[in-house]
Amino acid sequence: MQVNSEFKPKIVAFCCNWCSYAGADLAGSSRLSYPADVKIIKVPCSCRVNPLFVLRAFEKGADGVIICGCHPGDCHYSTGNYYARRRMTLLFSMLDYLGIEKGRTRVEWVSAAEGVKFSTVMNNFVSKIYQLGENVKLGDLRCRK
Amino acid sequence: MVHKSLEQACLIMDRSGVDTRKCMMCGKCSATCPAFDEMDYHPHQFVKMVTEGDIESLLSSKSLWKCLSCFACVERCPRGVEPANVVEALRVTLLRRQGENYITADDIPGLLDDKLPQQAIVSAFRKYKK
Amino acid sequence: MQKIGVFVCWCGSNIAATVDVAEVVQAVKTQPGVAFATDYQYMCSEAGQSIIKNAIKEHDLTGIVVCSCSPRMHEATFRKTAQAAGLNPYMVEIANIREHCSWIHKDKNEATQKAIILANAAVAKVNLNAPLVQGESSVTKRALVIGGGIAGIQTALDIAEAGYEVDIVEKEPTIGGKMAQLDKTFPTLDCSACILTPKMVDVAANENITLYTYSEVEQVKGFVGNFSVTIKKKARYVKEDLCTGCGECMSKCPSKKGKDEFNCGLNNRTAINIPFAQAIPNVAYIDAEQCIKFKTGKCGLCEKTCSANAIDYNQKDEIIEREYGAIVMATGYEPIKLDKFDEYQYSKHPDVITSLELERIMNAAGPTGGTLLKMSDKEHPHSVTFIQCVGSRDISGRGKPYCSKICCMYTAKHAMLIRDKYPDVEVNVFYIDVRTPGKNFDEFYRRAVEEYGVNYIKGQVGKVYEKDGHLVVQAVDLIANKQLVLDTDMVVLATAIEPSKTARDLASMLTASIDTNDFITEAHPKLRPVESPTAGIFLSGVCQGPKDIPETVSQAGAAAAKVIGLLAKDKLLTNPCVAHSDELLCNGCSQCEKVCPYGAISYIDKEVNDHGVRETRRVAQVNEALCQGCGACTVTCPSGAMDLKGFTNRQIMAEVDAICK
Amino acid sequence: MQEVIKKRVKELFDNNTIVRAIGWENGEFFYDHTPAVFDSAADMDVFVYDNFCASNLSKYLINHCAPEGKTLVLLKPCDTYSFNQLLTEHRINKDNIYIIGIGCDGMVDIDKIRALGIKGITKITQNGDELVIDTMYGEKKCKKADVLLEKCLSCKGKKHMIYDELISENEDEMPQDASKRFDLVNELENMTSEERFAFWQNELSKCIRCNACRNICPACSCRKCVFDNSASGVASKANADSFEEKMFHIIRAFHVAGRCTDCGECTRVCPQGIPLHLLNRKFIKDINTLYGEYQAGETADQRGPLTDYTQQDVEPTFISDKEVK
Repeated sequence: MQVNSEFKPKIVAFCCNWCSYAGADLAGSSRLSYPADVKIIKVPCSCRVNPLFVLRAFEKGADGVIICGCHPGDCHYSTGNYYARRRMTLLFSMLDYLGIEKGRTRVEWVSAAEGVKFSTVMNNFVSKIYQLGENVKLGDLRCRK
Repeated sequence: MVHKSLEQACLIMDRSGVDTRKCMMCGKCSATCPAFDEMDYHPHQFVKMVTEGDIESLLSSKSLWKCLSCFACVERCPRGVEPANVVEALRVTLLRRQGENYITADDIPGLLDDKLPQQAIVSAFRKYKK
Repeated sequence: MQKIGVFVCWCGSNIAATVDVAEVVQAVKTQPGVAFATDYQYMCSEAGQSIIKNAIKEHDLTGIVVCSCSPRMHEATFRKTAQAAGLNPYMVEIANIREHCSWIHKDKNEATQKAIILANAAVAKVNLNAPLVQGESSVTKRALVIGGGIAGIQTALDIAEAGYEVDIVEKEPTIGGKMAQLDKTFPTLDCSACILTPKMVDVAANENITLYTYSEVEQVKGFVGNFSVTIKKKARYVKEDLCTGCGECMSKCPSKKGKDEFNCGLNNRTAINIPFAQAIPNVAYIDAEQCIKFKTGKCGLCEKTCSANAIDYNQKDEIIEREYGAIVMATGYEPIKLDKFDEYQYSKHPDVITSLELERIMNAAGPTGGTLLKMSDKEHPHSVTFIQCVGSRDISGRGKPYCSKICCMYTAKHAMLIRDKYPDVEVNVFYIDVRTPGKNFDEFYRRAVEEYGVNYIKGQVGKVYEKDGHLVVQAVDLIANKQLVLDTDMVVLATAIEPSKTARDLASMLTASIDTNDFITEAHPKLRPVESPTAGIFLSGVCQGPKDIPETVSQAGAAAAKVIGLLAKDKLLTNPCVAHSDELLCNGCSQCEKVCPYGAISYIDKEVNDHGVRETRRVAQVNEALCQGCGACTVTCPSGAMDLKGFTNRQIMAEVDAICK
Repeated sequence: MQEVIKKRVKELFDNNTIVRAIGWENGEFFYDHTPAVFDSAADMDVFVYDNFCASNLSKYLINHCAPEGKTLVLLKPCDTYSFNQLLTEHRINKDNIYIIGIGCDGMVDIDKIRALGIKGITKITQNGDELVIDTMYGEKKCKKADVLLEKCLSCKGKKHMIYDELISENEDEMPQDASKRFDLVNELENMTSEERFAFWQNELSKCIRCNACRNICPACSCRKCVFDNSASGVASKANADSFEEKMFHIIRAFHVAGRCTDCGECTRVCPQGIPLHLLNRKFIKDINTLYGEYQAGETADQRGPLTDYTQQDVEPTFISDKEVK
C-alpha cells in the first residue's frame, strides 16, 4: 500500500464520561502520549453513540472512529455498554460486508484507572489508520478539500 | 557512572525479549537456582548487570555455562523477568562473536537433514534468528 | 444565533508551554457564533473568573467555552461562574486542551492545531446548547453500610452518632470482620479484641443502627438519595429474638466436624455454632449442610436442649426491601488462595501456615489456646521462618501486582511476639524491602531487630521442602550473596490480600467503578478518596485499597462524614441532562422502555396535535427524576424521537463535523 | 380459494363481525394486484387472491384500521410474522383486528416468467405444480417453482403464527428447504473486501431514493423517518453521492435489525432491482450466529436482540480484528 507521508488522519474517539474519558484524563496527567490526530468527544455512555454518528464522521472525512467505554459489567449505568457492544458489533460487521476496511472502526473498553491502556489503544489504532491510509470508500466527496 | 553501556544493555534485552528493568531485586531466582554455588555471578546479578550494561563481565563469566536452563527462575520470578532467557541471549551473543561458527538463518535450511531432531532445528533457528 | 465567549486558559505553563494560546484565541474568533475570545494565565482563579463574568455582561454572551483542563476538574467551577453572571450553567462547555492535548503532545504546532479543533468542536456544540434547569429529588434519611468489619462498624457508628438511621448488612453470622480474628495490633501491641469488641457492643446498643447479619445485598435500584435495596437475610434456623447465646446447644451438638471458619479451619466446630465468644449478635446459627437434622431428618438435640425455644428448623430466607439515601461499601478483604504457590508447600504441610492462621494460633481463644505449637504434632517449634511478599508485587499472574501494605508490619509484630514469649525460638524473616511508612512504624520494626533479635534477611525463599521429617527452606541472602539452606520447624507466609470476592458483583449492582484488581475506584485519587464516581456510593476500608486498621478507621470516619453531609440535605439537585421524547415523532413502539436501566420510561395515551391532526397516540414519557441520562434509549429509537438533553444528536454531530472539518 | 375467502369475508360483514376488510384487488394489469380496503360485503366483489398477491398487508393496519369496530385482514403465513412484530411494538391493536390466515404456496414473479422468453401474457392459471400461461401467441407452460418470487425461495413455512380463523389447505406443510437462505450472504462474505465494495457500489448506485423499500417495509414504519426530519441533522431527500446511498441503506437496515422478519418486500418492490434483502439478511445472519437464532415476529412478546444482551456477548474487536480477505 502506498503510504502518503503528508497523510494526517482524522480520528474521532467517542469516550464515555465515567471510564474512558477519565482514562484519557489519566493518560494526560501521566503524560502518556498518543498522536494528536485523535480528537475526543465526550458522551455520557458508550450506549449514547448512534451508528449515525459513526457514519457522519466518515461522511465528513474521518479516517477512523473509535468508541471507548467502561469494561463490560462496569458500566456506570449498569447495562449501557452491553447494548453498545451489540450495536457496534453489528454495525462494524455491516461496514465490512459493504467492503469498508474494518480496521477503521473499533470499540475498546478502558477504565478510569487505565491511562496506560488508553494511550496504548490510541497509539495502536492510529498506526492502523496510517496503514490503511485515507478513507476514500466511505466519505462524502464534497467534504474533501 | 552506573551505566557501562546502554547500547549493550538494549542489545541483550532485545535479543532475550526480557525487560530486566522489571526486576525488583527479590532474589527469588537465586534462591531457586540449583547451580547457585557453581556460579561466580548469580541469577539476580545477571539481571542487574544487564540493566547496568555490564555485559562484558558477564560474557567472560563461567556462570554463563553453569546455568542448567532448568527454567526454575523463569517459573518462580514474580516479575516475569525470565533470567534463563537472559543467559540464553548472552550465550548467543558470545557465539556470534566467534566468527568461524557464525552462520546466518538462511544457511540453516541447507544444513538440515531428515534425521536431525526437531529440537535441534528449533534451537538452531532460535540461536541464529535472533 | 448564540453569542459565544471563548476563554483560553494557560494553566500557567501546563497549557501555554505547548499550545500557542494566542493563536487559539485568534482562530476561534473566526468561528460562527463567537463574539468574544481571550486568554488568561489561570482561568479558574478569582481573577480569571472575573474576566469571564465581565465578558458575559459586557458582550451579552449567551454561551461560553472554556479551553482548559478536563471538565472533570473545573466544569463545576465554570458553571458556577456563569451562573453568578446570570448565564444558565448548562450554556458552558469545556474544551479539554490540557489532559487531552498539551500534556500529551510535544510539538507546539501540532498541539496548537489540535487545541483549535477541540475549541471549535466545543463552540459548535454550544451553538446548539439550550438552557437546562436542574430538577430536585428527595433524600431518604437512612444509610446502608455493606460489611460489618471495623470499617463498616466505624462508619455506621459515626453516622448513627450524627442522628441518622443506618443499617449494616454483614454476610457472616456476626460482625467484627478480620479485625476480630487478629490477636494483637501493631505498632502498639494492643489486644485486637479488647479494642474492637466495645465498638461491636456499641453497634448492638445504638438504637439508630439496625444489624442484618448472615445477610446479603441481592439487588440495588435507584440513585443518590433514593436507593432501593433488596436484602436477603439467610435462615439461621435460630430465632434471633429468643436465643440467649448461652451455648448449651453447641455443647450438645453431635455433628462436630465442621471447619471452624473463625479459626481459619485450624480446628473443628459444631453444626450449630456461635463464631466466637464476643459475637454480635450473640446468637447461634445452624450450618444446614453439616447438620444431621437437615441431612437425615433425625437428631433435633439442639431443639431439645434449648431452654429458650429458639431453634426453628423451618425458618426460611427472608427478603427485606428498604430505601436508603446513601450506601457505603465496606466489604474488606480476604487473603489470596495459595494454590499457585506450591513451592512453599502450603497445601501439603500443616506447619506451613498463613499469617492470619498464626494470628489464631497466637490467640488465647484460638485452636491451641494461645500457645505457639506446630499444627502437625502440637509440639513447640524451635525455629520459625517468615516469608514476606507471598503473592504481593507479583506480575507473573500468580499473585497480585500491588503491595498489600500491611504485611511488613504484621510480620514484624509476629516475629517480635514470638521472640518475646519464646526467647528460645529462632526467628528468620525473608524480605524484599521492609516498608514502614507510618507513625512509629519504623521504630517498631527496628525494635524487632535490635531488642528482640529477629533475623531479617534480604532475599527471597526459592522453595520449602520436607526432609527427614523437618522443613527445609532454600533461600538467598542477597547482601551476603549466598544461597542459604535452613532447617526450620514452621513457615509463615505473609499472604497477599485481595478485595472480598463479593466486591465485583456489588460494584456492578451499585454501578460503582472497580479496577482490574477489584478495588473500588474512588472519585478522585487525591481529592475525593472516600467517594465513588457514582453519586451516593461511598468507600470505607480495604475495599478501596490495602490499609491497616488506623487508616481504615480514618477512612471509615471520612466516609461517614460524607454520608452525613448528604443525608443532612432535604433536596438534591438532579442532573438535567436527561432523555426527552418528542411526542410528535414517537411511534410508541416501546423499544426504548426495554433498554432503560432505571425504568424511567413509561407510555401514555396522549392527545397530540400533529400539524393540525388531533389524535390520541401511545407516546413515551420520561420520568426526569428517574432518568440518569445514559442515552441508551436515544439510539434504540429509530425515528429520533428520543433525544438526550445536553448531548443531543445534533450537538454530537456538530462536534463530529467540527473535528472532521 | 379466492371464492372461499370472498364468501367467508362477506359472511363476516353480514353478521357484523367486521366493518372493514383489507385484501387485494386488481391493479393496472392482471399480475399487478394491489392492497385494497373494503368497507362492505358488496365491495368484496372485486377481491382477488391468486399467485400475484405478494404484498404483505400487515403494515396497512397501522393507518387503515376502521376507527370503530373490527377490521379484517388477510394474512399469508409469512405476513403473520410482521403482524406479530407490529403487535410487539404496539403499532396495532389486536382487539380491533380480525385475522383470517390464508394458505399460500408461493407467489409468482412475472419478470421471471418473462425471462423465460414468454411474451404477450394475457392470463395465468395454476394446475398442480404447473402454471398454464395464455399468451397472444398461444398457451405456454412452466414449473411454478422456477418462477417464484425471490422472497418465496426462503419461505418460512406454511404455518400461521397468529390468526382468528384459517382458510388454508397446507397449514402443516414444513417449510421448503430454507437452507439456501444465506447462500448469497455467504457468497458475498467470501469475496474480498474490494469485491464486496465493488458489488455494493454497483448495486447501491442504482438507488433513486424512491423510498419504496422504506414505505413497503412493515418494520420501517416510523411516523416520521429521520431522513425526512429536517431537525435530525441527517435529513436528505435524494442521494447526492455514493456516501448518501450507503448511509441511507445502512441506517435503514440497522433500524430494522432485530425487527426485520425477512419478508423480502424491500427487494420485491425496488424498481431498480437492488437486492436490499441481502443487507437485512446480513444482520439476521450475524444475529443468529452471534446472539442465537432469532426470528422476529414468531410471537408477539419477544425481546429483540438489540434491546437485549448477555454478559458474554462477543466483542466488536472480533469483527475489527478478523483476518482481512
